Amino acid sequence: MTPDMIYGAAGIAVFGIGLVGALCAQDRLRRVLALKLCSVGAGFLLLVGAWREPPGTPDPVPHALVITGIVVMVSATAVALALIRRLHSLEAEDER
Amino acid sequence: MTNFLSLILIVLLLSIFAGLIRVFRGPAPAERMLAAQLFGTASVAILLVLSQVMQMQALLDVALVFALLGAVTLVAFVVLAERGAR
Amino acid sequence: MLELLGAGLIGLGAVFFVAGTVGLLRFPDVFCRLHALTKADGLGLALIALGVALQAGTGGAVFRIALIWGFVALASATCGHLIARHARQMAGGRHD
Amino acid sequence: MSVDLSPVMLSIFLPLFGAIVAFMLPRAAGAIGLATLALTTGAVIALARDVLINGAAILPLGGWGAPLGIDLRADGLSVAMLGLSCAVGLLVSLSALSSLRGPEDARQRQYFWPLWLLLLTGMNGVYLSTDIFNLYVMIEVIALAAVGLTVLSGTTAAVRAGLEYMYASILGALLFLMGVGFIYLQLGRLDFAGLAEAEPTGALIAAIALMFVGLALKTALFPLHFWLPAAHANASAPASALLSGLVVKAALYIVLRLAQHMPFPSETFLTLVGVMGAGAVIWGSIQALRAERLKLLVAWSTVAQIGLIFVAFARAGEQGLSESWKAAALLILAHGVAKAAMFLAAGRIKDEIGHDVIRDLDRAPIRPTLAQFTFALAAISLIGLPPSLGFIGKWALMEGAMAAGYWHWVGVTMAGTLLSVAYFSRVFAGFLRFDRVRAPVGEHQGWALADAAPLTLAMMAIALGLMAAPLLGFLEIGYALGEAK
Amino acid sequence: MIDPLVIFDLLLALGIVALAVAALATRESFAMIVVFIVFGLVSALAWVRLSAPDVALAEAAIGTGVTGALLLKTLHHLRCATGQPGQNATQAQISAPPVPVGVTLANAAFCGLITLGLAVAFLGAPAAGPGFEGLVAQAMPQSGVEHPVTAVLLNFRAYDTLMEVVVLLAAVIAVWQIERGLSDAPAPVMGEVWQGFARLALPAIVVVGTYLLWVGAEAPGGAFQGGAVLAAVGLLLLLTRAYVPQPAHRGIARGAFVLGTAAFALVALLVASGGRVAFEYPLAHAKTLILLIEGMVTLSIAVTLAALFHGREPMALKHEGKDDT
Repeated sequence: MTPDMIYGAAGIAVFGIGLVGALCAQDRLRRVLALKLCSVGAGFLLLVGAWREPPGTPDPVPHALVITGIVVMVSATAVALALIRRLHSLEAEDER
Repeated sequence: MTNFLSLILIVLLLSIFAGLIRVFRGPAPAERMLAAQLFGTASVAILLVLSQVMQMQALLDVALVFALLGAVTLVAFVVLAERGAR
Repeated sequence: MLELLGAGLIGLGAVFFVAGTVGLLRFPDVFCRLHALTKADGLGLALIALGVALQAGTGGAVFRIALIWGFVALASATCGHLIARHARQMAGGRHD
Repeated sequence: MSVDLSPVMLSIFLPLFGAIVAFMLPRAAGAIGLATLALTTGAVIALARDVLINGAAILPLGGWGAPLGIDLRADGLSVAMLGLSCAVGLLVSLSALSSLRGPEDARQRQYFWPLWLLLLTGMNGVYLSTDIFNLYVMIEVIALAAVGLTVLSGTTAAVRAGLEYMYASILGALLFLMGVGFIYLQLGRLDFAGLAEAEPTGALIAAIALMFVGLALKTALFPLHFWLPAAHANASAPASALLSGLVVKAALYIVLRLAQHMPFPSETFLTLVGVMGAGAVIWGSIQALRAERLKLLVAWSTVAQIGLIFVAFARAGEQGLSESWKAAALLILAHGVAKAAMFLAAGRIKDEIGHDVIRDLDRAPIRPTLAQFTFALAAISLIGLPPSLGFIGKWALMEGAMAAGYWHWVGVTMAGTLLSVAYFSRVFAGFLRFDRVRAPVGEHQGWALADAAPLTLAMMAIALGLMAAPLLGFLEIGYALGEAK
Repeated sequence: MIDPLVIFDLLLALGIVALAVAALATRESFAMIVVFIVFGLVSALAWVRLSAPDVALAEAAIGTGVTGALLLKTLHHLRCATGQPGQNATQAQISAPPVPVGVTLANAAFCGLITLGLAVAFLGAPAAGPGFEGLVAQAMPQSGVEHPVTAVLLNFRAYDTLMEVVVLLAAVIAVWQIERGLSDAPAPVMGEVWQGFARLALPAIVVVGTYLLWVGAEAPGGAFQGGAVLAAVGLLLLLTRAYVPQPAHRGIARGAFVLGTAAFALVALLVASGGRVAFEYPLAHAKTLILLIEGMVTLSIAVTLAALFHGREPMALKHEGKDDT
């Protein structure tokens, strides 16, 4: 039972949960959140790959990749949320 | 010593999870914000203890950022919930 | 010796956290909960910070821990105030 | 001290700087955009010359070299794709200048250029990259810029389609990222050369499957095509041309590269790809036959044509892509040029007539002759009639499939061809049976200039077929990884 | 006896999975966002356990803080724009009609299968397999910085990082393009306690952000984390309406958005002389150049994240009789 095994399993589970949410969620906001969960799952996988024994001597490259992934994901989230807001306003206008 | 600190970590983590019940029950946003405040403080505490357990001074910086962001998030909660209620 | 004292403080701090959480769960209304929580976890964090500072020893670490504690104390007081005001407004809004 | 600007760098950085300047100076965005496109095309031509003379070019960024650093690599195929994005991009830009000219388009004009130049940055980056994580970042650049272009018109339908597109894009990218994670887990490196040495293990098969599904989502392979028709049909004409002609090709190109470096794991997987492709050909064609609007028909035909390209992958056989990658590459190039021409022509027809309902095309009082001619030329290439580039691509596909004894894939290709004849004839019928009401002369003003770009593109789609032999020769330069120097 | 730290890891992992489920299963949207933020915090803790403090910093600041604020703002918008006050007024509007349970189940089963396959693949992969650490250790002396993650981000794989900043630029351009002229609710009343706190806290946050940027050369921290912390200041100012973006500030904002990308790309191109290729910093100036790039990028990230939160481009709005100061 090393941290990499434990968190690797958790990461894959989180990815799967996010996948379910991304496919099934009806609420637009919830779908964005589900996608964010997927990205955290992928982050876990990379970080687990970087884990080395003894603890505290990880491979730094995946760390950099995950940081990049986080920034990319926040950009995508921001655009998706802007689309949701805009669509909501447009739909409200159309109803009037 | 490490074992003792690890037990403390477990206790703190459990107190976060217990606080989640309040998030689900609500009823008002104010309660959920309170719970969020608990999470912020407790995770700072966890990081402080972890910095001892893992012998990583850098975690203090992480704790500092958690503390700052906890405050910012709470302000966002309050302001956006307030305006939303009008 | 310092190490043991630090451990004791950390343990005491954890007890306060537990107390705060119990208060959050068990107290009847939002203001009681607010009161219990902000007091208890503020104190809990202070004790843990002190304990960790005693164990850490180096000047830089102690300084940073003090900074963290100071910020959290100020922020939690302010946020507690904001939340309380928010709760009051909401309560008032319902009666109007 | 002179700065050493290699054309490899320039073809990525020129559009990047162009985007920055166009964003800073919105009033001059059009001129900046066009100048950037011209300069980038120049850089690509210089690069093509380089590759023709010296073979594949490698640029180890930062001097580290793979696997620690990132290498850029330009071979025949990458340069052909760069050429596609620049040539189509230049002509679409020209047409955008005329179609986004009105005062009510000021806002669209202001944002079209930076987004489009960032899109070009992303695509050119994809074509030169040899690192799978870098590819992930690049497809995200493409995705954000492409979504921005999709919703440029700002209508409810466009924004709704854009949101679906965004969801699909993010999910596709995340599946790809997960695949990157598995590759790192197994191999500990992320460059193409590392992939080539790999033995197929469970983690690698998972990685291939994840990346394939993610890219299939991005390139809208049936049944993951749900977002494409609405997104491409509701965007404004230049945006549709870029999305359909270029953007989906970037993901296709990555599939091609991955298949080159790590062959599809098994015959079952291969058959699955082929079945999905065949499904796309049939379903896309049926939907195109039923579409009521011209742009929607064109969008559905994209779904069908993408499927055909995947059929080309499927007949590759297990020993990697051997020869069939050339068929796929030719089809990608042909579709890119022809589909951009077709979307621009459809946009022109819509502008002139005022609607794009296929049933009412023949009742229009105005006859945008040149746009209709362009549409027909593009259709010739898409159907695959000789001597167009589409014909050469389809011929290469069928020839290979027949030689390998894959008669079912030949059947799918033939069926797709016949169906495309059927759905395009619906449009031709609309073009031919117009009642002969002549419009006032004034309404035709400016059509010649606006039609020039799509017409040139359509002619390119035909003419490239005549130059197929040198093109094929060029594609092969440096294709095999080893001979790069 | 089992190491209590392993129990902590197990609990944390279980908690993460449970929080992921809870975030998707929670009905009330506000609670969903709170759960998501807790999920982010707890995963950052897990990443600390995986000896990735840099990533934990980035996840806490960007992945949780900024994303959470964005989600909250969007929820707020969805609730306000329909004009119906109250907490749950627009739940029906936000969500579409429910799909048949069968479809959901089929989807879930499908995802379950995929996840199972991934888990099998994960277990089959070599634990602590090959990696870059040897190469990184070899190249560190030539990188110009002491912290490996910063060396990877700003030197070995600087091209990725440049493109990541380009993604942010694309996002802010797209967001400005998508959202237009939506009017805002009136400014919140924050009170004196807040004013006192803000006077102290905002400069403190700026100092911490700058510190993170600076310390990145030798310890966890760096441009992205520093930028995100600075963005928090922007978020607070925007939230409390201490700063309201004006149309006249658009030029400066544009400049700030592109500053990081432009500086990074220019440096990358200009170092390519005298036999060096792009991104190959001369060793003597490597640290200076990296810090220069990081500084510019930090500024850009801070402003861009704040702008992503604000959303629309500040335009000269036609005031429709609303108090919008």
